[in-house]
Amino acid sequence: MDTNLALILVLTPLLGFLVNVFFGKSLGKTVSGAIGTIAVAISFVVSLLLFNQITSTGKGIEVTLFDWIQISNLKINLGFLLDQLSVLWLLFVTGIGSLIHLYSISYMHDDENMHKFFAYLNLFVFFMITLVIGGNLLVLFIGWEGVGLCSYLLIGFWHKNQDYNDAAKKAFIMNRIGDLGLLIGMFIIGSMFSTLDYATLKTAIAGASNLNLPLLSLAALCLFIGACGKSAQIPLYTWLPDAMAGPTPVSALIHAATMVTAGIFMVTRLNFVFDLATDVQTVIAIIGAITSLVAATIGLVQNDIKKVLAYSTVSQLGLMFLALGFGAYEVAVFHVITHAFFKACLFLGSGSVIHGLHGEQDMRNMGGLRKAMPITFWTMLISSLAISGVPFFSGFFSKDEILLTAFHHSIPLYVVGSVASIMTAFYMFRLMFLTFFKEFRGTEEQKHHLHESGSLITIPLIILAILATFGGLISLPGNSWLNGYLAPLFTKVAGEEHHLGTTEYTLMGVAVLGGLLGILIAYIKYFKQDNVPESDENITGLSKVLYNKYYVDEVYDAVFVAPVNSLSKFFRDYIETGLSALVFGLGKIANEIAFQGKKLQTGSIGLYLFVFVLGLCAIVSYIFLAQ
Amino acid sequence: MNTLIAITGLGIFCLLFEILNLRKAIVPITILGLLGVLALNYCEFGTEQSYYNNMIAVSKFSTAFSSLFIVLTIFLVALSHNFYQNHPTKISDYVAIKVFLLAGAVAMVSFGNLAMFFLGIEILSIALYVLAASDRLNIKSNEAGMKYFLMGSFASGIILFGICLIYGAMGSFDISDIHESALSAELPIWFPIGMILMVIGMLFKVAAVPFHFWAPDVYEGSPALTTALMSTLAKVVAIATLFKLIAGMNFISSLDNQDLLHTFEVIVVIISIASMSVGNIMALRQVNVKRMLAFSGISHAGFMLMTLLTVSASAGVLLYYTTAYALAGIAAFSVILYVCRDQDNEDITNFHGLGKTNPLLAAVLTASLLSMAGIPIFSGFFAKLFLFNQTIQAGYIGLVIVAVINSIISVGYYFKLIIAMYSKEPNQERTGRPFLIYATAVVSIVLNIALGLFPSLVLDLLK
Amino acid sequence: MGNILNQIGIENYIFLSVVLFCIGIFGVLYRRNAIIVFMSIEIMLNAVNLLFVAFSTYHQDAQGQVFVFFSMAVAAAEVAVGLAILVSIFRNIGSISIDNLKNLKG
Amino acid sequence: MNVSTILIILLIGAFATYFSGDKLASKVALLFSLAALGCSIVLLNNYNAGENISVINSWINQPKISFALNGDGLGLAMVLLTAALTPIIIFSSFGNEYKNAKGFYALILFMAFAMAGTFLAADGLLYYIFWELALIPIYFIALIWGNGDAEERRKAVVKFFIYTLAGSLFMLTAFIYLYTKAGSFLIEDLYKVNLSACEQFWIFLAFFLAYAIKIPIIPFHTWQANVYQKAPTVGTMLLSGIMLKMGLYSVLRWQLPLAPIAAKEYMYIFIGLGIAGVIYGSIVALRQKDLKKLLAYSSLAHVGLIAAGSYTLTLDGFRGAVMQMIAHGFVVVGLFFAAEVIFRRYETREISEMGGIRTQSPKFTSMFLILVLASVALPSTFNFVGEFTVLYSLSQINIWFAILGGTTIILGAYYMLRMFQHVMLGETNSKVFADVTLNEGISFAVIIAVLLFFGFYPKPITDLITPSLENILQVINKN
Repeated sequence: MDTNLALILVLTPLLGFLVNVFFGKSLGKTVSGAIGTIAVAISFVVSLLLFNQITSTGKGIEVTLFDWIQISNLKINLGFLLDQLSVLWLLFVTGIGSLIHLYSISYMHDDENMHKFFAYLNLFVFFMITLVIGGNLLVLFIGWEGVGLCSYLLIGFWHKNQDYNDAAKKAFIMNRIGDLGLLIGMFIIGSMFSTLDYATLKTAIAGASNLNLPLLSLAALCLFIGACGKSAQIPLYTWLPDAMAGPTPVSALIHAATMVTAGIFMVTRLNFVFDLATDVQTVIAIIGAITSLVAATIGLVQNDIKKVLAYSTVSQLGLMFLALGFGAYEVAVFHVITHAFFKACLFLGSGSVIHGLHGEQDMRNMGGLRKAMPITFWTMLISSLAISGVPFFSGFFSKDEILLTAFHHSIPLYVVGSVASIMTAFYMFRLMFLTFFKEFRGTEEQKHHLHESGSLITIPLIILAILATFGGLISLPGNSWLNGYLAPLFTKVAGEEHHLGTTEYTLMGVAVLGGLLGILIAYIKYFKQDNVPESDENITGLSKVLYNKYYVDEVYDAVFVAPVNSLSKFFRDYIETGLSALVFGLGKIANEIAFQGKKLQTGSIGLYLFVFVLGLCAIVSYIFLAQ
Repeated sequence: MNTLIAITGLGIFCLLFEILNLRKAIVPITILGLLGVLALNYCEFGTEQSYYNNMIAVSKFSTAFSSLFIVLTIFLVALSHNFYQNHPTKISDYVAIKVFLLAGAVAMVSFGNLAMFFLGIEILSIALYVLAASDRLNIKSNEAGMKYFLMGSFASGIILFGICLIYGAMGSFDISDIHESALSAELPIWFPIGMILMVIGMLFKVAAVPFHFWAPDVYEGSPALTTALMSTLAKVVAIATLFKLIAGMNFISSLDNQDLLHTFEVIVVIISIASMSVGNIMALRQVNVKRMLAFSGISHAGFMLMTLLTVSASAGVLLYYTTAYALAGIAAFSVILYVCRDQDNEDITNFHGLGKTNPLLAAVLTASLLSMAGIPIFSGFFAKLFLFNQTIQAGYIGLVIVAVINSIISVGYYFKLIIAMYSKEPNQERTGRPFLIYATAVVSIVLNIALGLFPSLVLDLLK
Repeated sequence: MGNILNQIGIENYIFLSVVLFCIGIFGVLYRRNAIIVFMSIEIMLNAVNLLFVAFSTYHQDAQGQVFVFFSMAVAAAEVAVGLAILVSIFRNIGSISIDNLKNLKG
Repeated sequence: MNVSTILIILLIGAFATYFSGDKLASKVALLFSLAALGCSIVLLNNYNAGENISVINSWINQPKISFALNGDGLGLAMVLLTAALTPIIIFSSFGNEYKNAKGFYALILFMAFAMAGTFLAADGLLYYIFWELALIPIYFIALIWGNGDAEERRKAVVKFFIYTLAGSLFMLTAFIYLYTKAGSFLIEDLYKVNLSACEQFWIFLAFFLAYAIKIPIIPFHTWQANVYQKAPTVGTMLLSGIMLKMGLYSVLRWQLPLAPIAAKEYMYIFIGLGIAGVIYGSIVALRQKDLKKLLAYSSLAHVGLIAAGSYTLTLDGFRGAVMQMIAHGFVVVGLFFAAEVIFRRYETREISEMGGIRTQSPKFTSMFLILVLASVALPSTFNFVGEFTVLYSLSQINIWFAILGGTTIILGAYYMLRMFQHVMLGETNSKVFADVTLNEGISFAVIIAVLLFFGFYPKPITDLITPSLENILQVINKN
């Protein structure tokens, strides 16, 4: 029964993919879209059933299909583990997934390759599910690389534009750098405990006496590198903003809600490993904090609506890692969920805007859309409030939890985190004001095409907005349903329940004030004085540095890519030719000797006889000497 | 013995046919006669006896090699049918000379007395002088003949001197006497000297460095058929005789007594290394196929000389090697004869595009070259294999490695020809399918491959 | 008969013929006229013949002398062939100097 | 019924093809290759049923050489690879016209015969003979039916032949030396000889020369790229798909067990060489202008990893190596075929002249993409299984080997995707790209199916090869 459920869960998206790949074109756009959506919806239903079962029974379901890879000291089988964590993830992956599918039906309707788009989306969901429910690290790795592949395909969906293809390639390769880390981590763990199964691993570690902690921490570090790749943390974050080249639903689904959270998932999944590697945890916390700050600062000055959201995503992910670093997994998970809601909503909103403006993404050419597209405006407003941590919206609770934890562990990181969230509030409302208020700054004919998007687009927006509002309820401070739900996963007592004391309240207050402050600044700067960011060339000073993302891409290019390429040229032009010249050289030498030798063969009998006699004398005298 | 008589008789018959104006019949009848002789020889195989107070001593060794010579002669005679079409009046002489030459060859491997040996070698050489110069009006042929004659007779002089010294030391020309007394304690230094002189004379005949200079010039200058004869029959005879001399006179052990053995082995090793290296390297830059094969012949001589290091064991190996080499040579030359029959030279350019115009012969030539290069399933490979095996067992691993390197070099020029045949455009029409040439080519190469598949046939003859 | 050899040791015969042989060799090496080269070769052979005879006396055994006849016969035959070749060369290039025979080389 | 049947079928097939004439040649060849495939599958069943399918007849008594074919799991797996790829390769060539087709296809079958023989031979000399025989056909295929400037080609091919021959002749010397010790060329007798460390070192070196050139391991690879580029695609497929595997297989079967001490002693050096090959090959591949050359270097990188795996002397290493051999065999054939498919339409191999094919032929694009992903070892392809196992074994030796070797998954992705982007993506190409024909489609489909199936379920292969690999390990660790 469980096996069948699991298989249905996994295989329906795959089925949808296959159908769309092979028959999509002939089926026509609407049908293929419907198929794609339904496939995911079914998985969503199944996940609901499973969720139901888990909550009732309270323990996970293990499904083993068959042996996969045999290695002398560890046997890896293709199996699934459906426990609280994976089912939770399933819920919002498939749930938001189906919403976004729905959205895409209308959003992508003008694209001739719509069936392909849905095929890829389904494939993505398939791999994402595999990633989530994999029973061991290697099955997770299938999904891990699979989603990477899908994001490659979807970022480069408009494949005629080589820049998009470059972005896609960049995403894939950066992920692969992380994946190598993940692999190495697996190797170490495999050789230490000779298993990659979560369950067995957990017991093994629990039971293990005199663990080789340094080695284990090394493994943890490698795994974290993998997480950095997937979840766009420093130093591997630069692919995510470029990934915005893909269609907006993709950005919403893959690069905001689901795939990028895989890193957090993996770390949470292996919490028992990370708990032992405390110094790695510190690293994680620091990297998370820095990432959130850096990304936020960059986000301040971006003018491409999607870029802003992308950097906000990076910074939010940073906050989640901050939480992970302190071992507050449930907090991180909480933020993952709320973030999924409002960020998906924001992306879809921006998508609706872009749709309305026929592909215009620069906020400097927007404005005053409030009246034209009210639903989009309101939903996005709600989400912005949520992300800025305005009280009683979902974001408020989750972000607050994180900051609390940070405060309890290290003040500096707490400060960094708070600054980041203030900035978040600022740039989000900068976005809101520039997009929806004042007068429209676009061209005339854009202006008179302005319209609210169709229902297929607005419905998901509304649903997500609602979730973004009330999502916080699943883990109210004080009595958190989520913590209780996730408790079985964690070795230590699930996150120290902050009894709400004065410090907590003051911190909350500070956070709220910070958020409001950010909003206020934005309001003054872009509503009162209504100044519009300058066009690229006359951006100067610090903002120029920020606008160019601290020139990180350029640096990477100069430090890694360029050298490899020039090395490759060098090898090709010198080493290769040199080596083959060496081989040919031997032949040439022989030929040269032959050429000289020919001169010896003068054809004169006298010489021949002379040599003859010489040889004769040599031999005979040799005999005599030997005597 | 009967073989020898029969052969001589056959030669005389050939001359008679000329008188009786049966030129047409000469080639077929000679071939039939030789086949008969072969059968006769086969009957003698295994019988150990000596005739005319041990002038001729028939042994397995002699009969085995004689049969090889006869087979080769059959091929050569078969080829001469087309080769001498243009001057039919001469054909009987040429065929007769070949047959007499065969008689000399047989005498050389089955001598029981140095006198017989000397006569044999002279019969062979004189016949060769004549054949080399046989194209009277062609200056090249004359020159070849002259060179060969001068150096050949010089070499015979040396050999004769060697014989003389041996006689002086032993007081007898009889092999078996020498064989016994070679082991006696105090021998005058003349004996090894004389022996060495004879060896040098024979080394000249097998064209080993530094006595090889004549070979390329003479091969190039002589008529193609004669070249074929020299590079196959003559070479094989010479090396076989050399082997028999050293084995028959118990030379090795007598040297051992006078602790000269090491010296001798050093000499052999040096000469064989020198021969194969010089032969292979010099062949790289040759454009004339006959000349190229001359050098390849020199290198093969170097390989064959390796057998002298393990005289006691390697008679069979030598037989196998010579057979493989000679058969490949016959096949190659029959193709050369076909391709260059109305060309005035044998340059590689004549072979361009043979693969297209004449796939069968191209395949044959390719096969024979691969065999010479020592590529598996062709008997050439096994020949090398057995030789190396023999030599490594005797502990000369260094020599074998040099030999291996040489075989690598040799591929260089063998493949020059193959490439010319397959990857260049044909530059001339090739008409006519002369039956005898085709037959010779195919039969010899088939024999070669058959030996490759069943080496034991030949290898175990001299057990 | 043997007493002669007692008076003049066999070694002297050997030296004599070796000397003759070497003369022959040098003749072959240094003379360019084919005829003279032939003659030098003849000298070599005859040196050997002389030695043969000496040895046969030394050993009191006739084989050596018989052998001399063989070698003479052979030498005659050789020279016959040689001269024939020489004639045809002379017909073709009108000279008998072996220095003109350098077309085949390389 | 024993393993010699396959050889007989292929040999007869070669002659039958030659005499069937240019019209029928391709069909006949395909027929016989399929027959061989069927035969090998039957043999596989018999083997799994525990039947003895080996052959041993004495051939030459002095020196003692026997006609011995050994049908164990490893050999059988490689023969299956050969027998499976040959029909695909032949079938893939149906789109082209060859002059003197009968010779062409006959040579292909003959080569398959020789290679199968190499995988089966259980007698040192027999093995050597097959090893050399395999060289002749590819030489002629590349020389006569190759492409590019004739003079260049001649140089490349002759270099290839002499170079490989040079290596193998040293191997022959080593074999003869071993024979003088063992008194027989039979593999088990050779396994029995006990050599001093010094002797082993030289033996090992001699074998290494032969295999390093054939595989090729850097710095002995200089023949590879040129020959791959000049040879007709069928030849390239045969070379890269099967012939390279001869070398890798021989490392496992002959080199390591015959010189175990040396193998253990110098393990690190040779692993290092293999990994150097991985990195070097990947980096050189980055900047190749010619599609086939790029693929050549990519396969240099992959075989480097395989070799490194074999030299770890661990069961995982061996197993991973063999699986990777098979996987790589299929994927590289597929990739070269893709190159050929493009060449048939665009008459060029210059990457710069391609691009924008995706809009014209989505089908081909997807198939090509899958192959590309397989070659960069995306999980759920067979290549991943192999690569993972190899890397794991390397990590057991020394984690740095795994890290350095693992760079292949980054660099590999880099050059392959770069290639894919410039070949397939971008603005629609001005030149027309006709969609893949049914024949081409079938070839691709088969390859992809194999890769994906074993990617999820490699168990059959693992079970097949493991016992014989364990035996080899026993021989290696006997002293």
